[in-house]
Order: sequence, then structure tokens, then C-alpha cells
Amino acid sequence: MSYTASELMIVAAARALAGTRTVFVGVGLPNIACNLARRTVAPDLELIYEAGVYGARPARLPLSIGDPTLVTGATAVVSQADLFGLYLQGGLVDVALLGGAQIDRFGNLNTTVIGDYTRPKVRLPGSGGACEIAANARRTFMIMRLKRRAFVNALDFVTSPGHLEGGASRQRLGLPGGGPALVITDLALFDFDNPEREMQLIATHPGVSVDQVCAEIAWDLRLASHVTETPAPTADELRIVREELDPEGTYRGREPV
Amino acid sequence: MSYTASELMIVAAARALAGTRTVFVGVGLPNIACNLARRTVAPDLELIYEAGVYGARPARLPLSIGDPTLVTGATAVVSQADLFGLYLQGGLVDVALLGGAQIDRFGNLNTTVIGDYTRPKVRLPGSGGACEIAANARRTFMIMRLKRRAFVNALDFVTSPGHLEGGASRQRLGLPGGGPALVITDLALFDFDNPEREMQLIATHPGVSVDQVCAEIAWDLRLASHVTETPAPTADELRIVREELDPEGTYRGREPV
Amino acid sequence: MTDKRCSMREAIARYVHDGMSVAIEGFTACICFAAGHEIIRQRRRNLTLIRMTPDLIYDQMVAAGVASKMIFSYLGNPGVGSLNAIRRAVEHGVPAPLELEEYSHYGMVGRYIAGATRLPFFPLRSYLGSDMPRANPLIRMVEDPYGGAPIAVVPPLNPDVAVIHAQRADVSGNTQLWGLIGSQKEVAFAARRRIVVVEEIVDEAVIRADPNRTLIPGLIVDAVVHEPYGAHPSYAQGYYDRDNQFYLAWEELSQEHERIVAWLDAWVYGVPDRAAYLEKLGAARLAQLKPAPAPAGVVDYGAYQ
Amino acid sequence: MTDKRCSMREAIARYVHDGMSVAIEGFTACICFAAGHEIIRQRRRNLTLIRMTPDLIYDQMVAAGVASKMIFSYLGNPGVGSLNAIRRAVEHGVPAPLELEEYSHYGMVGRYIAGATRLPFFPLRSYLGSDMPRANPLIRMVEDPYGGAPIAVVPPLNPDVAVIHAQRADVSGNTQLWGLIGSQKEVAFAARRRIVVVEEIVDEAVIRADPNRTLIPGLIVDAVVHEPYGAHPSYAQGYYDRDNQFYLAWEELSQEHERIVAWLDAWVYGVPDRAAYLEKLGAARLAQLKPAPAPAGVVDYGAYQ
Repeated sequence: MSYTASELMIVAAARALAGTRTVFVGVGLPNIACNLARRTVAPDLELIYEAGVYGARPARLPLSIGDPTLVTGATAVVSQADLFGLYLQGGLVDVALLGGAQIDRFGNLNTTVIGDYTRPKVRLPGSGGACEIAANARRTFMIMRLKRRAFVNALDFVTSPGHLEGGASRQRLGLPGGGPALVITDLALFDFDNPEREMQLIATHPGVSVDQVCAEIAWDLRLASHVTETPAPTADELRIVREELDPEGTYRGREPV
Repeated sequence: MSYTASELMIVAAARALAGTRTVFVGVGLPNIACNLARRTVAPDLELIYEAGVYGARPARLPLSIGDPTLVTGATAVVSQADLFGLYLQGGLVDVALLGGAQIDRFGNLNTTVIGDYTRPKVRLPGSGGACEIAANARRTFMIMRLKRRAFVNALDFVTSPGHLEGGASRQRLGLPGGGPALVITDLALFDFDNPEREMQLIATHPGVSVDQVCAEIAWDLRLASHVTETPAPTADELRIVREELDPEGTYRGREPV
Repeated sequence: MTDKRCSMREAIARYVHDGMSVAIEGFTACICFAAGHEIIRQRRRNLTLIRMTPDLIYDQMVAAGVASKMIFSYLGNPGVGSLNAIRRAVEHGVPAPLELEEYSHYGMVGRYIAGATRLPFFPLRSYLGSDMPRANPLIRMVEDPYGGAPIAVVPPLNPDVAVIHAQRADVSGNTQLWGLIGSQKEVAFAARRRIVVVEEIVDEAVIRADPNRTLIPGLIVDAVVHEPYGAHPSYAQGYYDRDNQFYLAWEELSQEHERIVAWLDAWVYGVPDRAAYLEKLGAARLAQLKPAPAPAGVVDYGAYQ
Repeated sequence: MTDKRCSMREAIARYVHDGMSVAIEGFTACICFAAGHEIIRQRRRNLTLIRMTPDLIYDQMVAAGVASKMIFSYLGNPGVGSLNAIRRAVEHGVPAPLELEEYSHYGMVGRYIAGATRLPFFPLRSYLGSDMPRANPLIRMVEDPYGGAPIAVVPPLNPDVAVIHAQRADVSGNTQLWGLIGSQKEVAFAARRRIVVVEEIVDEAVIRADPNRTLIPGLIVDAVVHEPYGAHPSYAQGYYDRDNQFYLAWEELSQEHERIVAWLDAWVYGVPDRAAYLEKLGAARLAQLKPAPAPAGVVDYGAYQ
């Protein structure tokens, strides 16, 4: 069964959420991944949106993180003071899904500028909630396309802290959350399960070689002791994504891999 | 027309609220005084209760500061975090009414202990909200019976700051509110309108002599340049108190002066 | 959705142990006397009792000997007088000494907020010029990095257990409160374990029909106890009034320790649970406390499909 | 009770002046485009625009040349793409340079809270390990007086004027919101002047029937503007949906400054007020945005007499 790169990313993210209770999420791929997880590997998963929503039950595919369909029928809708203070900073977010324009080997993220901060070549959106999400969530998963200009040696700007300079540097600074745990891309998966907390390849997607992955990464990529192959999406996973979660194909893409 | 000492205190407090917009209030005499003010000299007066109520419209005489009759029909009911943070500390309280077991010449109040803090002779209620009310309200009015054991030279414990050591000492410490402005007792009225911010006699109640007042005060009492006589309650004021606000006489007392 | 319902007996047995810190909050409203009585019945000892206004509930618990320490901000029988049992413990060590840790109201609220939001401290414009920081060295000062005057701070407070009384919840603990909400939300998020006690268990759909009223998500709730009139003699807005008669009687009754002991024998130890307490109280007395209806009106969230 | 109703034209003329700082808040929901357009029409200049998510409203205002500075936390067309006019101002100084003062979302919320509660700073667990404090020296550190690690703080923010869009208010400005309440309450209390814009003016009794929903008291409100659909193309929960078609069209339209100028001529300068804008938009388009009903259900506050 053929599938798109986006579909594979959705499925990989959903599987990684197995058993998770709460996830801090935005719209688009992450939202679909979380809803897929709830229908498959994480039936108790509750979605938290920075707009102030806990336990959303959207009646349609939400088009923005503040879509009114996220409000109607939700478990709780709260002020952003409470969302960031009680839910996020209070330590109730198990996993947060983040993206970025640039990521480095320790999972630090840039969503602020390309170029110099005061005279940027490209002005990006900025932090939004990402800086505090990265600090407080128990674990963060990154979802990004694997591209050499994104997986860089040195960020132009550190918006959201990952494992900082690696090792115990994150804990030493007193960041309460555990930091980056997984990077999900269109070509491969990475984790940080080594003492240096450095991004390492754990799985390539079907048909992708390790060399292809390395070619898209600016630094000398570390490989896990066993690099596996990501299992392809199952028919059931694809059916849920295509028929239930994104029937109009807004986010899942159209080009098969 | 005869009246009780409590009725005179209620009336004096109500008159002092002329033109006031917001008052931070407890139950009992202060509550009745505020409701009298709203019916006479301060039609726009809104009552704020530390329980979290703004703009109460009680359908009966409230028996505690958290009486449910204060909630039903109120303009707003909020968390105590918001009540103390947004309303009080935010600077929206024009006048606060406070009481105490001891007061000194600068309007500092003790509601904590008589005797030593760690081995008290009498354990009093403590601050409640009084400490921050005294710090943040634009002006505070004290309502107390005039007794020598209450109007003391040195407090056993400073619970709520008044004008501290007098003069500019309150401003120097950075307290945002203006501090004590008026003391309403069963024998006389006092203000602090002098550079030393020291309590001074401004009016004696009908039939009370200055000597009687001085006899109930531990320190050498300062007199305002013109000490007047408190006008007796009017028939209309007494009617509102007796017929509308406290028909069962719970708070207004029974012994005529 | 996990069904977390259990009896009060089970909830206390499971989550409240000797030596723990316990917060039964509710400012004048929704004070869970049912939980306090069950803690007395199960003869817990050396508890640290946390509450802004100890009210009659802690007066009873202190007289019963469950507590060795209290963290609070106002010691009074609201609208009536003193808390005589607590005063006896503090002034005369009867039935046992009681250590006090004392704040102002906003200081207590701030401690809950700092505890709930994992902050090292909560800043507030209070305590300057007061003796309270001398009496309690946990009230400290912080410099303003923007050049203003120093400001007082209080440290986080994370009770081992919080008991929250509310109007309604679903079986998994998604909880809605209205009327005086006090600091119920803050203490719930600050605590390590949370027991929610409600007047009504409602369907999840009732909660989801008005998500802005959900102050406590089931996510953080460990036990849901369905205990109608569990806040008597305090009140639950819309369900019953404060039993002021009891508050007045307590002022008299609590003058002597022995009379409280007798009262506890009759009304706490002498009844197995809240249902028996209510039966003893009598339906007529409860009926008197019932308010006339005052519906809130309906708002529309809109169905976005 | 003072009647504070006035037209949007009067409200902006009276309270928004050149050089002021203005916050039109509302997180995705209840963004008061009507106020933004009136500010453009009245040709205000050198405003500091404050908003967590500038959204299309500030993209339009920056393109129109009203702003010289922006304080914000996320620059994006939510769910769609970039804010092209703001990017042009920042990257190329078109139509004029725009100074940026940048925080994270929680930092902005914290600035509002500190402003609203007269605190010298708001502490939050963010910014450590980020370059944001280097880019913005107003983000500072404070030592923990209880011996923990230092914590980041942000200073208070007190906009000269806040514009709050909400579902309903009474004539004196007692305001109720539901759905995403964002930081509307915090920014309202933080501001020096507040303009409330509502879908419906209701009787005071409607407000008093559900006091827990009153987030902004009339006490702090300077003007009440009745402006149905005043948040279009954003939405008001229960009243209308987001006009996503417009958000998608803006991504395309805003690619060139000249096209925005033409759009402003047609939709802002070319109409005298919101009523004319809505007429131009057409009743059919508005009707499409109407959700089916989803009533919240009723709670009872009880009449205590």
C-alpha cells in the first residue's frame, strides 16, 4: 500500500505516543498524529493546546490552534495564564510536539531568525509557547523534514532549549523537563539515548539508506548501535488518517513516497 | 431620636464614604455602613469581599463574608487569586474598612496576638487579608470601640501596616496604598491629616467630652485645630438601618447611648 | 475514562496517612466536613493541616487530636467568633500543642499558586512594615531586577493531599464549581494527591457542554467521592445554605474541651459515615437549608462541524 | 450605572492617540478587527502595537503605517503561513521600519499579569538556555531566596489602551466571555484605558445571573461598543466561525505591499464603519459562518433570601 512522506511521519509520531497520557500539540501533522494515537496506541491520550484547551474533541479537522471546534465539547477551556502556569509549568505535559526551521545535534531549536537577529535574512515566527514548552514538558518530540539547511552545526538563534551543549548541561541549568527525546523526519527517526544527549539515528524509513540520511545533516551523524527500519504504515493506520482524520487531504500530502 | 453607639458608628462610617466608588468590606457593622452609604451619599459604591465577590446585591443580611447571598446576583465572582491580585493589589480598592484588637498612634494594627508571639496570652485571628489590604487600598478606615487596652503605645504585634513610624516612613518602604485615613469609634472620630501622620481627634460624638476620649487612649492625644461634634444620625439614616439593613438588630445594638 | 469513584472511607484510608500534610480548602463555601470527620474517625495523627481559614472543621480536627501543626491565615469562626479548640491548643496545649505557621490570605493563595505552577516563590505586595516576616522566616524578600523596591515572596506549598468539595464532577474527576471558588483550583493543582468530593456525579457530556466551568481536570484527580451535603454545616452554592445555627451553637459548645469530645462521640465516632450523620441531623433540618432556584441562564458554545 | 456605550469611531477618537501603546488581544478568537480598521481609518501614527500573536489584524495595521513598534510572541498567520506585511517591515523597512520587542507566549502573559497586579516582575520557568534574553534585555534573572536555581522574570506591561472583544456586556461594561478567553482578562486589568467591544449588549440582570462568567467588571471599562461581527474574519465562540477563506486569501494577497494598499482602500478607507464593511461582505457570507447551537446547560446559584 503506497503512502506519502507526511503519512509516514504521522504514523511514526502516533506510534511513539504509545501509552502517553497528555500531549501538547499544534495543528497540522502533530494534531493528526495525536488523534491517530488516541484511536490506536494511546486511548487515554488527552490533547492540550496553548490556546487554553484541555481534552479537545473536535467535530472537524481544526484549521488553527484556536479553532472553535476545539472548544465546543472539550473537557476544560482555561485562560492562557492557567494553561501555561498550571498545566505546562505545573508539569502535567508528558510529551510536547515541536518543529523548527533549524535544529542542532543536541536538539536545540531555532524558530526566530535566519541570519543576524537585528538584521535578519528571514524573520521567522519566533517562540510562541515553544521556549517554555521545551523547558517544561517531560519529553519533547520534534517533527521536521530532514534537510541540510535545517539540521545545522550551529543555530542562528536558540529559541527553544534542547540538551543545550549536551551531557548534563540541561539539568545543570535547572530546566524542569526532560528535553528532546525523539526527532521524526520524512527520511528517518532519531533519539538522544546516549550520555552526551546527542541526536543519533535509530531508524531509516523504508527505502531510505543511511547515506541518504547523513547527506542531509551538517554534522557527523551518530548511529545507534542498532539502526532499524521504520515499519511501513499499516492499512488500518492509513484508513484512519485518510477516512477519519484528514479526509480532504489537507495535511497528509498527495505525493506517494 | 435615640440611637445606639453602633448606629452612630454605622452612620459615621457611611458618611465618610461619600462619593467613594469601591470599598473592601467585611460583615457586621462595616457591611451595614457600606449599604447605608450606597443608599445615601455614595450611590455608585460597589462592595468587594475577600471571598471573591465584586458588586454584591445581597437579598438578606449576610451572616459571614462568604454568605451565599453575596454570590447570587453579584456582578462578578472570582477566585481569591484574582480578588487579591487584580482587584486589591491592582489598585482598584478606594477604601478598605479594617478593625483590630490594638491600634497605635500611627494607625498600625494588631490582630495576631496579645503577649509574646510564641507564647501568646491571647491568640487572635491573625491577618486574614488585612496585611495586604492595609498595604494596597488607597485609604483605610478603622472601625473600633475606643478602649484604653486597644489604643496602645506599642502594639504587641504589627499585623497590618499603618503609617509605620509616621511621617513619610510608609512611602519610603514602598507601600502602594495611602494608609490609614480615618478611625471611627463609639466615642469620637480621628484622622491622620498632619505631616507626622499621627492620629488626631477631629470630632467627638454628641455628649462625649474630649477628656473622656483622652482617658481611653494610652498616648498623649493630638487634637485637630478644630475639634467638632459628630452630627447625630438623622431620622432617615436610622430608618434605613433599622428597617432595611438590620431589621432584626443583629449588628446595630440595643442599648441607646 | 477511568472510573475513580469510591467511598469516603476508602479515599481517606488510601490517601491520608499519619504525618502527612492535608489541605481541605473552600473559603466559607464547600468546606468538606465529611472528609474531616472521616479523618477523625480513622484516627489519623500528626497531620499538618493546611487551610486559609481553619473554620470549625479544623477546630473539630484539632480537638480530636489529629494535628500537630497548622498552616493558615485566619483563625476565626466566620461571622461568629473564635475557634476555641484551636485557641486552647495554642494557648494551653490542650489536647496537645499545635505548631502554627502563619501567613496572610494572599500569602496562602500565593503559596498554592507557586506550588501549582512549580515556581520557587510567589511575589506579592504585602508584609512590608508588618511583623509577620519576623514571626515566619519563610516569608522573604527579593530584589527587583528592574530597580524598584524589594518585594516580599512566599515559598511554594505542595500538600500531600488536597480535598476539594465541589458541586459536580464526572466519574473520572473532571470537576466544576461555581459561586465562591476560593482557591480550590490552586490547591488542587498544588497538591500531590487530590480527592474530589461532590454533590452530584454527572455524565461526562454535562461537563463537556460547559468547558469554561471545569476548574479541575480528571487528569489530576485520584478519587471521586459522591457525598451529598458533604459540606454541611458549610454550604454548596445552589444546593444548600450554611447551617448558621450550627456555627452559632459551636461557639457555645466549643468553650470546653469535654463538650467537644462529647459532640465528637455523638456526631463523628458515633456514626459510621456521612449518610448516618445526615440521618441523625434529620431531613427537616436539611430541607430548611434548600434555596429557591436562581438559574444562571444559558450561553451557546456553537457546534462547529 | 453609567451608560458607556459609544460608536467605534468615538471610542478610538477619544482614547487612542498617536504614539500610544495599544493592545488588541484575543488568542485566535475574538480579535477585534473592527477596532484595528477604525485606527487605520483615523490614521493614527507611531503606535506601539501589543499582541501575543499579531495575526492579520496587525499585518494590516503595519501595512497601513500606524505602527513604529511591536511587542509580541508569535508572528504567524495561524494555520496558514507568514505575516507578510510585518516581515516586509522587519526585513526591508516597507512601508516603514518596525521595532520589535519579543517574548515567548508565557512571557507576554506574565507581563500582562505583572501589569495587572502591580508586581515589579513575573517569574516563569522559561528562557533558560535560550537566546531570547540576549535579544531582549528586559528578560532578566532573579535569585531564589530559598536556595534554588535562579529564575527568569519579565517586567510589567501596562498598555495605554486595551481593546477587548467579547460576546456580551451590559451598558456599563460588565463583560462576559466564553470559549477561548486567552489573556483578555489580564490585558484588560493591565491597561490604563479599556474599550470593550461586544456582539451583544445585555441587561445587567443577564450578567448578574451568572457572576462567575464576568471576567471584566464595568469598573475598569471606559467605553462599550456594540459591534456585531466586529471580530470578523476571526470568530466569536457561539456567534460565528472563523472566515478561513479570508485567512487563506490574505496569505496570497499580502505577498505584495501594493495589493494590501488596494485592499485597505476597498475594505477600510473605502467604508465608513463596520456596518458598511459587513454590508459589502454580504449577508450570505456571514450566514455561512453561523454555527449550529450547542447550549452550555444551566447551573443554579440558588436564591438565598
